[in-house]
Amino acid sequence: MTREDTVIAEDLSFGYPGQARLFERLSLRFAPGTVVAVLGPNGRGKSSLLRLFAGLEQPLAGRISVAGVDPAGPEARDLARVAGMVAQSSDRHFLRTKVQDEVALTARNLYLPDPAALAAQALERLGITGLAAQHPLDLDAGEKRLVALASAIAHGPRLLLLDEIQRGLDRINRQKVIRLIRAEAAQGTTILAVTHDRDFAEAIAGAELVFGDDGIRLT
Amino acid sequence: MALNVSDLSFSWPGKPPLFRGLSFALAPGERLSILAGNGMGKTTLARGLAGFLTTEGGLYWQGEALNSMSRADHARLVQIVGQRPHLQLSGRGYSLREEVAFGPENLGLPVAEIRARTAEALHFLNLTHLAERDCRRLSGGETQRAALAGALAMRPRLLILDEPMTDLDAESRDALAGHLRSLPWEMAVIFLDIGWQSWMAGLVDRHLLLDQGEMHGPLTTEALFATPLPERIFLAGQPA
Amino acid sequence: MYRPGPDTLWRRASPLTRLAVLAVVAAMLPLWPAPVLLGALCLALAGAAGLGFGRALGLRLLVLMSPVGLALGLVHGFLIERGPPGICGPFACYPEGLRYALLVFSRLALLLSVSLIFVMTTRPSDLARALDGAGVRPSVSYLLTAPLSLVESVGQEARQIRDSLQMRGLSARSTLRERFRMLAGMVNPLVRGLITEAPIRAEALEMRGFRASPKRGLIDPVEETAREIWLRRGLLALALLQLGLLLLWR
Amino acid sequence: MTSGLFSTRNLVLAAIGIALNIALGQTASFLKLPIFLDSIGTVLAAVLAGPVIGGLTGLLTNLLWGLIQGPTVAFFAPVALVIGVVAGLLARAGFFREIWQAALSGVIITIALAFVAVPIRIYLFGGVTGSGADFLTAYLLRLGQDLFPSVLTTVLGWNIADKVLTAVLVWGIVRGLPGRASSDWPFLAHSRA
Repeated sequence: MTREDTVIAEDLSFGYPGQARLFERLSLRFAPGTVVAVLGPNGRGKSSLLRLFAGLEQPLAGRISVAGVDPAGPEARDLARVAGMVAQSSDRHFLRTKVQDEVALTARNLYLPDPAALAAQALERLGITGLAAQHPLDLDAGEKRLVALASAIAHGPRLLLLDEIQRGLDRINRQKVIRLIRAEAAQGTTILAVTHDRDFAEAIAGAELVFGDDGIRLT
Repeated sequence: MALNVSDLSFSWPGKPPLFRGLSFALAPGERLSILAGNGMGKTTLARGLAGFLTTEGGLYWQGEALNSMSRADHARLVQIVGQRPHLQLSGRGYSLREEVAFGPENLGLPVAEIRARTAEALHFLNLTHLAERDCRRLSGGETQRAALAGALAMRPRLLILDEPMTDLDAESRDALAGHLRSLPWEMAVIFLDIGWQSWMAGLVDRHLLLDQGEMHGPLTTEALFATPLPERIFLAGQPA
Repeated sequence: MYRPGPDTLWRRASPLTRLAVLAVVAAMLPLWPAPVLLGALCLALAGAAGLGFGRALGLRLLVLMSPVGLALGLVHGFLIERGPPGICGPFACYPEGLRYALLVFSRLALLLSVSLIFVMTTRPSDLARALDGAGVRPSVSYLLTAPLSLVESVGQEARQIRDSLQMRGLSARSTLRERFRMLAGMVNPLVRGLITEAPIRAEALEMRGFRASPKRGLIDPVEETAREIWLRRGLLALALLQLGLLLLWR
Repeated sequence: MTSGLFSTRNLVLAAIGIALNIALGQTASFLKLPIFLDSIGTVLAAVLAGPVIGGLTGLLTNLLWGLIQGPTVAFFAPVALVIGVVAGLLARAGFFREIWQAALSGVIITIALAFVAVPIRIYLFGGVTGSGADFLTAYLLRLGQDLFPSVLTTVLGWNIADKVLTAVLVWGIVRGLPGRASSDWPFLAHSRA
């Protein structure tokens, strides 16, 4: 596994059309296995940064590389191979009607060998194998979040993007998410997690990217 | 007693009871929290307590059975504010003012009363400056305050908050908590959540715990931190 | 489509009165010959100018009506036998057909212009409030306003679903098949989510007393003078009279 | 909760159906797809709550869309009403259980809507609409067909693909609804295999 940084951002600047720039000439590098908690008040661009790395927004300037792939590149499949995301709305928009199909979807779109096995492994790692045959919309809020997380890791991404993933989880599900994040990091996955829950940030992150009043600091 | 719940239970057809033997009483102005993990039936419990479900056992408001009231009386008595802000707007009003007025209008109140209640609710939640704003342009936090404003415009005597903060960012959460602290005191309020949260401090000091259908408590906040809890119940501030 | 403009009689009138005018115009169509209809069209255009969007209405009418006019002339003037054939330039044509095409064109242009005036001066919320004021059942005004705010959230949910599809390796490239796959891939989760949430939305409405009491109040009540109610009744009578004449003459 | 035909839940369903018709109709034209996709909400409401709610959804879609986008579509409101009512009747007869039945329903809906669309196009629009469909009508007339058959063929040809796709899409959506949907929407029992 090369020691080359998973995520490289150089002179990145971004702002929504017609609005003030959220950040200017931001440069960041994250090595494999790093877990970064992204903190700071609302509206400073925390989620936008994740969306830039996910190729869902175009930078105004600067360059991004995720495991060698430019997220703004034409092929969505290339980025999907190396990245996985759990957005705030992921546990409301399931694309399939069975949990096992939902979790295997990305692997199937990437034509990876045996997507069903990859899905079963992901469910096993989150301790929700029992939900495999259920309809995602019949699950409770905690189960839905865990299925969304399983769907984001089944295809073995190098970068995992999480947006307020701890929101609304009870103690057991919170523990499951924390253990999964630590296990992924141990396997070399880089994880960026936007959260406003300090306890959760301390439990998972080795580093903090703080969107403060005086700009963005990595501590 | 305002609200009297005795041995309340509910189960979906063909499913084990979601909760049973739930008993407590609530006087006007009293606050109570019911803490339960994911999948323990919080939202169903909220609808049950509001009288929306055919539950078994006693559910009385000042002696009158809650789930056999007329819809108009029901709407004047109890309001629920849920987790997802956008699902609670009627979509009937374009401006925030029309949205909040929707409830009082439905009660067929005189114009002056509708206007007074609407202005009061908007003012109470610091939304007056957004009164003419198109509802669809509000932020998540503003929408949640709008939902609470709509509920308060009905002048309920029982307010049930079902995970009101879960979808909010930290700033909106603090803003809403501030408003909850100055709720009209004669209203009984029930908070439903996945665990004790820091914004509850000073707001509610009587907690019931629901786990696997069984009810435990009531416990004070202090007792909550002292006694071992069902494993799903979450306490903010404790090491994760 | 709504266009603000100077305060005129038309804008002060209740949307229901404007609808009555529309009904009178609609009743004119089968009855009056082309010149009368075209005259009324000019009146409508003048009215639109007074309401502050004469040019916009004229432009819109041109865009909508020129292809229709062309097709009508072609189809009825040349392709359908109607009465004795004549010569129009190098081609054989049917003057009778051209006259019919003109009649259909003027009917459509008049109805479209007055409908456009109605649409450009009436917001759905105005119509809903007028209906509420007239004591129509709240379900009707609900179905006139709620869908438009739902269209917004449908659009937002669709964008979020498209993002998650893209994140999972499915993207809408140019090929038609690809766009179909993306669309089908989006419609299913989008609609399933909305349908599952419908009962929650319904309960939120009922909690706010929706249809709980017979009489519904309004924060901005609709003041209607008796004169306007009689004007509306007169207009509707005029529309019915024209339909009556139609039956008499045919 | 109110129950019965005009329960609040059915009204919300109609509102959702109208919103879907308008949103998807705008997306289809935005994505330049050769179909309208503006009656998925109508057929969905019909399959979940029956012909009356389905018809109401269709009718109000065109009236409301006419109010915000331009009145031409409002003149075809009766067509959308027929789509909803016929889809509801077909659903009640179990014609949305299997995929081939849904496709057949799409065809039947297209035929049914022609009974209303053709007279509107002939008497109000003189057989044309100023859109691409006119070329087909003109071509058929050129072949010596009369106006009525030409317009009928145009209407059928122009709608068949959209309505069959719509019916099949709705069948897929309904089949993918979670278990509790049958208790939320009793009428759905007609379409559950």
